[in-house]
Order: sequence, then structure tokens, then C-alpha cells
Amino acid sequence: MKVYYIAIAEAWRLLTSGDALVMPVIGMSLTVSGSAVAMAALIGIPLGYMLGLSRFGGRAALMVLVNTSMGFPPVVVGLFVYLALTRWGPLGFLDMLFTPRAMVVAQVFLATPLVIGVTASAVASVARDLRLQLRALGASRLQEGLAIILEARRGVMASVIAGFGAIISEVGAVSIVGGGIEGKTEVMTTAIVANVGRGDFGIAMAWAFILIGIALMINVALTTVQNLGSAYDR
Amino acid sequence: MKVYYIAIAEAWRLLTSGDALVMPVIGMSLTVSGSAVAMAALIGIPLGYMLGLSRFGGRAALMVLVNTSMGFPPVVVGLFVYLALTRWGPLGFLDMLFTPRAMVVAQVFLATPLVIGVTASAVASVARDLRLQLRALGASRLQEGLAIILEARRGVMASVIAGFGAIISEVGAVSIVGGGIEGKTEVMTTAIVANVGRGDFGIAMAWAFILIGIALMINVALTTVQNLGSAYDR
Amino acid sequence: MTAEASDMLAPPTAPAVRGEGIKVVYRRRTAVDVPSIEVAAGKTYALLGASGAGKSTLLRVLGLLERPAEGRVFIDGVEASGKDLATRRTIAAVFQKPYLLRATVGANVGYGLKLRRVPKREREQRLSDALARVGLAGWEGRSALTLSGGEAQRVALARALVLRPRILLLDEPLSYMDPLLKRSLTLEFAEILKSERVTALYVTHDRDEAAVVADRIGIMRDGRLVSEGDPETVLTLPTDEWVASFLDAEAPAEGLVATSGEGVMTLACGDAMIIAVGDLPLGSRVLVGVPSEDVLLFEHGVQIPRTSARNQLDGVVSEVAPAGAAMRITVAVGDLRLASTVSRSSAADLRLAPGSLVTLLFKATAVRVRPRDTIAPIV
Amino acid sequence: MTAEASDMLAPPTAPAVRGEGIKVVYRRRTAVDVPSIEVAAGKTYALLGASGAGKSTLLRVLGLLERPAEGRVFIDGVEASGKDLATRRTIAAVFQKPYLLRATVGANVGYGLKLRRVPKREREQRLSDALARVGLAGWEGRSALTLSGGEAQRVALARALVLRPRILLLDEPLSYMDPLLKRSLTLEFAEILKSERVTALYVTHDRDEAAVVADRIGIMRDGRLVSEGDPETVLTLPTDEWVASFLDAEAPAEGLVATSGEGVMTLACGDAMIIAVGDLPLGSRVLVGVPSEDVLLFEHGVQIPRTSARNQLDGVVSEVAPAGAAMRITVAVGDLRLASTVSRSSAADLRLAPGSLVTLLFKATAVRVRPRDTIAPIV
Repeated sequence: MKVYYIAIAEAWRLLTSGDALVMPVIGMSLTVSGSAVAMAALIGIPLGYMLGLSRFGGRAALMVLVNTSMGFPPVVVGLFVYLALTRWGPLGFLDMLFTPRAMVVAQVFLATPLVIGVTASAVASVARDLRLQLRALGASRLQEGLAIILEARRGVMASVIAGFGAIISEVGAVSIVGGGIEGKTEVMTTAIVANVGRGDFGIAMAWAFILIGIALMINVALTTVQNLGSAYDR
Repeated sequence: MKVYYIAIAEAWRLLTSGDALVMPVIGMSLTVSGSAVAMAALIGIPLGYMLGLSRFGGRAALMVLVNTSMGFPPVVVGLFVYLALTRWGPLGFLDMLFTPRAMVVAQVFLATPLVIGVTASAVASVARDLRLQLRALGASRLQEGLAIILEARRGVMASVIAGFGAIISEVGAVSIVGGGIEGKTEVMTTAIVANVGRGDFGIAMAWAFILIGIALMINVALTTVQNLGSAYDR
Repeated sequence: MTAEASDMLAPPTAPAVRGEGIKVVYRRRTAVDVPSIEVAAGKTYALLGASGAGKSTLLRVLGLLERPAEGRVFIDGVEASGKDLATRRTIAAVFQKPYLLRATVGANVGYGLKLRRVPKREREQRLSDALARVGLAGWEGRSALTLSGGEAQRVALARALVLRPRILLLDEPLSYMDPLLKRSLTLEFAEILKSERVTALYVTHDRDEAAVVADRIGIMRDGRLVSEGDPETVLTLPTDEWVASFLDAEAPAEGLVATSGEGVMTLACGDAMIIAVGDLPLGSRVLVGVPSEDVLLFEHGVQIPRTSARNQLDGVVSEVAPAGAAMRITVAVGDLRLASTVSRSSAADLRLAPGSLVTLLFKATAVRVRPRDTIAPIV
Repeated sequence: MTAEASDMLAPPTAPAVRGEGIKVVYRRRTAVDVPSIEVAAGKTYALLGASGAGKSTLLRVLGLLERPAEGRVFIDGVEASGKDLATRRTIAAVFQKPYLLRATVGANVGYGLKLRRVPKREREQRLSDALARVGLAGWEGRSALTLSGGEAQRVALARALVLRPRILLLDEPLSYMDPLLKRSLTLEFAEILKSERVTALYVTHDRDEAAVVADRIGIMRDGRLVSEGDPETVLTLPTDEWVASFLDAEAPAEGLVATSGEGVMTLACGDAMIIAVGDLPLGSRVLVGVPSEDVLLFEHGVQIPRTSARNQLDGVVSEVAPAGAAMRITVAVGDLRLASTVSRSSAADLRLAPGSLVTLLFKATAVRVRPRDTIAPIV
């Protein structure tokens, strides 16, 4: 077990000293995944509402599409984004490959289906009886819609939190489109892989600490959101 | 979009010709993840039952632990397993690092919490009323337990399917402990990353096809299992 | 009182709610098929029926909350639809579940007023008035989470009343309650509906609840209205075997008007001749029933004192069954079946058992009559 | 019939189920606190009460399905616990939800026999017998998924009866049903319980259901038995205001035995003197009630024909309320309150309204009496 103690002690030293090698990578991770989840929320929440609320034709097909995208292997998403951004690809002119922006794009693709799916099911599960009660109280269409959004807010928050959790600990897509270039496109997950390869277990363990902390926080946040309860009782 | 067409055409050619470079990697992926999920089921299903059935003290704490493990970043799991298997690690004498067996070990750690968690909630959700009815029909303790297992089988199946889906498309842990050595420890996800780096998009796309197919099949299987319904009606 | 008197003198006005040719279809099954229904202004109309009979669906259609497959709804004589927010806002509803916000009682009751952008000062005044009317004066600041089931449903009623609706829909508002609470709330709701003079459509599957609240009752079965009229006639004179069984009343007998004059008729029901009040034409085919509470039983052959009861018939007990704390005795008089409710001790005193000979006594005024082949009774 | 006769001659045996000092505590709240309860062999005991009163919990404890915090349960005079599988297998239960397997009716009814490893041939024989007893002969091959609610619950009853239980627990078996279906199934279940001669513990919140099925009724409130006895006395003579309100019966009056002799007593209830049968000691404090079905109302001052009814009292109408299709008239005789059930037309004929003067007439045998401060009535 000695190998663990050594790595953990080294990690603690690096984190508490604010090491110049460790800290920027943490910042990059948070920036990339934070931007990605914000964009995923902007795109996914309205789409999720529409999908959850309305009963248009083809809605079932769209839900299957969203569910499948949620289960899509991240490396495959990485591959598709890479091909789009490569010099000969349709978006090659943007010259974004191997930049943090490319990682954001890949993570948006990963997080958006999650946000759409969870939001849609939260909205759809708002009881039909409740909508009837709202209408019977004289709510206009707009007022009814707003009340349902309010009622589904737990699910929406959960979708964004879950989306962030999924992308910050993901490694396949970001390593493909970011390339894991030291000091430029390294995030915590790619850096762990790279430093284990180099035998720098202390540094790898430092990032692992942060990732574990984030995983714990997300678990706590999801539990809290689930216990928030409905605005309506009984 | 031409870059996509070329890659897809090349992938199709490789798959239909049973290419000697592409096929063994698919076999390795299925073998590693299949063994891992089988072991995770052997360990996780009994533990999940115990957790879901009984009301012992500390049960709540254990559920939190399981839930947190489910959200654990795979690269972190990879790092811990690597340190255990490294020459100076507690299990270094097994000389397993950079072998398929090491990847199985890492994936068992990834899949087991999922199997435990989903099984436990499936067992716990078997209605208390139903257990009362079984007892009132004169079921012995053993008969009651077997009937509940039968009743929770949907959740158990779902847990195993979801576990397989999670580990076959994972790349972080397997690349750390397997090292992605060509012809030895390459699985589909690590091979996609490696071949994109080399510019071999056709080969990468071939594996992406298989992974997408597996993701679709898992989606269908989960939906089917959820619609199986309870053994008991009303 | 003066309002009541002037109301009685006023000429008949358009019904507050009228449905015409209402048809609702769910998955190819006709859920509601009601050619015509009217709810008089200021009155309470109870829709009574088993679950799945289409009562709630009809309520939603008449309350503009659901569009029917066919048919038209008129509110105060004017055709209306759910798209017309102003008309919809003259209608309020109370459902089975109160669906209260996790907020104060005041916020809940004021919610509909807020949707209507009623100024805060007026809102607070109306809110405290409404709470007083349901017996919860001063409860504004309480959390809705701490309420009991009965209190929550009274808050839901206040939330509807505060909107000063022309029309109030109540969809099984008391069906989740204990019998005890249900009975007291039924009386309370009936009193509030009466004093508010609101037009109410009240859906329930409980005969006794309907009897307490309603000025008029319609019985639904499989989407159709199968009986309609004032509570006493609807509840005591079922239109057919099914309605009789649903109401736990004796199935009505068929009869012919044998003599008729000076407001008194003789009805031939099989072998039995029954005297009733009314003046239907000679030879009319009628349905005849006598409420079991109005039928007295005597030992056969006993000297019966002189009485104003015009009907005295001999019969044979065919069934003795418990009905609440009392007993329900079914007696066959030839083909005619009449029931009498007696206490358990009376049943024991008279040694009533299937086969016993008994004499039945009831007044002509107790006999309910309606012409056959109409669902609406003569009132 | 012969079985019944011999049963009446047989000496009293140990009760089939007996509970002693039963206490159940949920989260520090006492859910059940019943010092003593007995269910006689072959009889049906109904536990009646509002939801949350502890009825179902007491049923589970007496049926060995739940261990109480304190107290002992005796089955046929022998102390028993849930660990004793053989004893547990002499008890069967029917719950609110039938919980049928997604399989044939036959597989469902045979399930308990399979658990007991009864050979297939015997299983099939008993299974078809049990189905016949609930009126579903020959339904073995049907899918349980296609059953209606009433059929499903009859299958659940057959599944319990097929085990030939010594003791049958029924926990609100009909509470999810429509009133119509509920009434017919109540009669059917009562008949089956009687013909099977099984010891039954029947939990319900419905007074009428209890009245139909029970040989004995216990009323529970907040975990305690507050009234117990034969159905007629329990239902017509509430032990206190709460029970009266729960049963929708008049609260009993308090009285003193003023004279007593030759099986007839005079009871002083405030100003009123009531004649009743019985021979309690002079000066005993008693609770007095008269079933509303037994009280006849007359216009005040009218010449009442000679009658065997010994009690004739003048009073003032204090309340007129609908009760089903009839009306319930509450009359104050001094401090004493009596109720009379009359039809709506009689109420109109007599022009009954609060304040009307009326004369009440009822027999001495109709008067229910029990000593104060005991929950069990004198039978």
C-alpha cells in the first residue's frame, strides 16, 4: 500500500502549494466543461421543454433519438467532431482542432442530449391533473406554461448538474479533439492518463482528488435537488 | 462532408472484408467487457439484493457509497487500479499491468457499483404490500425471498445491461491500465483514439460503427426490459 | 330572503350551462354521449354514476376544460369554448386532489387572483373573505403543508370561491376523505353552495353525497344520462333495473293507470291496485315505486288502527337483508315487489323471515309515479 | 342446519384468535393499544374505524404478519408467532389490492398450494372447488390480466379459501370498488364467509359493509377499541360523541334507571321518562338510544290510535337533514335528542322544519340501553 501513501502525500503537497503545473490544468477543466454545460443548457432546456410538453407527431421518434445520443460512446463523438474540424473537414476553416474551443464543442455534443432528455421527462411528468387545475384557476396558455416550467425546475437543475458531471470526468472525446497538449489543451482527465504514463503518480493523484471531490459534490447536489419537492403538494 | 464519406466507405470495406487489423480489437473489447460485466454481476447482484432487502443499520451510508462510486470518474478508477498493479504496488507480484486481465479488473470496479445500485433499488421497490401478500399466502422466508428476486428481475437485467454499456464505451481506465498496446491490449475505444492520432480515420470509423451499434442495441434492450412488466398485476 | 323571493318571481332565464349533442371519444370508445343537459342558474346539479361512466369528462367539457369530439357548450346562453379566456375565468373548479402550492394558505387562495392581476389590496380583502366563508378565517399565514385533508380541500374550495365564479365545478371533491369527515364536509359544502347562490356542477359516485348537495341529479352510465330529475324522484324511482341496483333501491314496478280523477289515480300493478296522487290519462303506462322508509309492516291478520294511509296490501316476505344498522325487508305482493326499512329489533319482534305473511301500509302521497320511457320524471 | 344446531349446543371453546396487551409503536407513536380482543371460532369479527385508526395494523398482528412491540397472540388458545410457519399457514388473507400474478386464474389460485407442495392432482381439485365457491367455476384457464376489479378480488378470495384456512383475514377487501359493485360483493362475501364457517377478521371503514358481514363489531379510534359488541347495539348505541358522529347516529343520551321490575325499566333522561326492557339495578347510570328507523313522528296534538308502543313523547324539531333518499329529523325532548328517519314526502306532508312541534312514538323494545363506562354492551 506504500505506493498509495507516497502518491497521496505528493498530491497533497502539490495542491496545498498551488503548484504551477497542477493548477492551470484544473482551471482548464473547469473552464472547458463549464462553458460546454452552459451552452448545452441554452440549447437543451428549450428543446427539452418542447419535447416534454407537446404531443406533436414524431415526438416518440425524437425521444428515441435523444435517448440513443445519451448512450453514445464519447470516443465516437470525439471522432465525429475531429473529422468536422480537421483541415479537410467541413469546419476545417475555423482552425479549431487541438484548441480548448474544440473540446468545448465535443463536450456540448456530449452534454446536450442529457440536458434535453432529463428536462423532457421532468416536464412530461408534471401531472396532467395539475395542468387541469391550473387551467381551471384561469391560467392563460402562457401562465400555464410558466407554472409548468417552475414545477419542472428540479428536473432541469438535475439535468444540468448531471451533464456537468458527465463531461468533466470524460477523457475519450477531449483527448481526441484536444490532443492533450501540455500547457494548452490538457484537462484533468487527459493529464492523469499522460502523467501515469510518465510515472508521475503524485501529480495524477492530485487531479484525481479534485475529480473525486467534484463527483461527491455532484452526488450531494443531485440528492438535494431531488429532495426539494414539488411546488404542489399532494 | 467528403471526409466523412471517405471514412465511412473505408470503414465499411474493412468490416465486410473481416480485416485482420480491425476484427481482433472488436473481439478483445467484447471479451474484456463481457468478462468484466459477468464478474460484476456475480459480485453485484447478491450485494444489491442484500442492500435492497434488509433494513440493517448503516444501510443508508452504504447506499451513499454505492451512489458515489457509480459517479466515480473512470480515469481515477484506472489510476487506483494501476497503482495496485504496478511493480511496487500491493498486487504487483501478479504481474498483470498492461494485460487484458488488468483491463477486466478496472472494468469490474466500474461496473459493480452500477449493478449493485440498480439491483438494490429494484429490489427495494418491490412493493411492501406484495411481500405481505406473499407471507399471507404461507410463503416461507426462502420462498418469499425467491419470489421477490423473481419480481425484481427486470431491474437486475437492466443493471447488467447498463453496466456492459458503460464499460464497453469507456476509454480512460482501460487506456491507463492496459496501455493500449497494439495487438495486445487494444480495445475499440483506445484504438479509435490511437488511430485518429495516426490519421487512420477509416479504421477508427469501423470501430465507431460497432460501438454505435452496441449503444443502439443496449437502448433497445433496456426499453424492452422496462416494458416487461411486473409478475404481479395491479 | 328578499333575493330569494324576487328570484322566485323572475321569469325563467337561460340556463347557466347548457350542453348540446356532446360526444367525447377516447381511443374509438365513446366516453360521453349526452344529447342535451342544462344546469339552472344558481342551482347545484349533481352528476352521479359509477367510475368510468363519463361524469368527469362531461364536467370538463361543460367547464370548457376539454374540447368534445362533437357538440356545443353554452354559458349563459352564449356558445363558448376554452379559447375564450374571459369566459373560462367565470368558471372555477375543485378537484379530487387539492394540489396546493407549497406556500401559505393565503398564497394558495390568492393564486387565481394573481393570475388575473387583481391588485394586492383587493386580493387580500377577497382572500380573507373567502377563507371566512369556508370556516378558516385568519388562516392566511399558515403553511399549506400543515393542513389536514379536510382543511386542504376547504382551502381548495376557498381558492375557487375567491374568484367569484358564475359557475363552480366540483369533481369528486370529497371522495378521498374518511366517511366521517366526508359527511361533515358534504353538509358544509352544500351549505356554502346554497348561500353563495353559485351555479354548481357536482360530480360524485356517492348517492348520499348527491342527495345532500343537489337541487337536481343526473345519473350517468356508459357515457349516457339514464335518469334525471329532482333528488327525491331520481333516488326513489329508478328508471330501470341497473339504476335500481346502483342506487340500492327497489326496482320500480310497471303499472297502468286504471282510474284517474280529482288528483287521485288507481294504478294496476299486476294483481295489486295502488292508490297514488296525480292525474295521468287513463291507460297510461307508468313506473311505480314506494320509498322503503314510507312502508310500514304489520303482522298479517292483526287489527290495523284507522289511518290516513290509503294503501293496505298483503304480501309475502321474499328477502331480509341488513342495510346499515337497520334491516331491509323485501315483500312480494303478487308480481309487485316493495321494500320496507325496519330496525333489527322490529324485524326480530315481527319474526320476519323469507316466507312470512305481512301486511304493508303506506300513504297515497308516498307513491312515486313517472310515465314509462322517459328518463325525466314528472315533478 | 344440523351443523348450526349442534354448534349452538356445544360448550364455549377457546376463541380462534385472541390478543392480549397488544401494543404497536411506529416512530414513537402508539399505533395500536388494545388490552384484549377475541374472535370467536367460526364467526366474523369486523374492525371498523377511520383510516389511520390502527385497524390494519391490529389485523396484521393478530394474523402473525407483524410482530407487536408488546403483547401476545393466541391461535386456538396456543400462543403463536410469525416464526411458526405451520401456524401461519392456517391463516390466509385478502388485501385491498388483489396482487394477482400475470398468469392464469388457476395458477393464481393454486399459488398458495404450490408453496405448500400440495400434489398437482389434489391442487387442481381444490382449485376448481374454490373457484366454484366464489362463482367463477371453470375460469382456471383465463388470464388474470383480463379480469375486472370485482372478478380479481373474487379470485383473491378463492386463492385464500383454497388453503382451507382456520382463520381468514380481510383487510378492506372491497374499498377500491364502485358503490354498486361493492354492495353486491359485500353480500356475496358475507354469504361465503357464513357458509365456509371460517373464523374471519374483517377490516373496513364502511359501517354498512361491517353491518352486513359481521357477527361482532369493534370500533377503533387512535389505536384503541372504543366500542365492541353485536352489530345492532354497536351501530345504534354509540359509546360517545365521536363514535356517534363516525356512525352518523344520534349521540346516546345519559339516563338513570328510575324504576325496574318484571323486565321493564323506566329511564330518566333529563325531563323525559323512557320505558325500556331490561332489569338493571335501580339508580344505574346508563346510555340510552333509539334507532331512528323505530321512531314514528306525528303532528303535535293529533289523535294517535291505540298502539303497543309504550313511549309517546312531545318534542321540538331541531334539525332536518337529508340522509340518502330520506330525511333525518332530529327532535329535542327537553335535553334528550332523538332522531327519526322519514321519507322526503312525509317530511313535506308533516311540514317538518326546525321549531315544529311533533309527537314521537316508539316501542319499549326499540330502546337500546347499556351501562355507562363500559365499551361492551349488555346483549
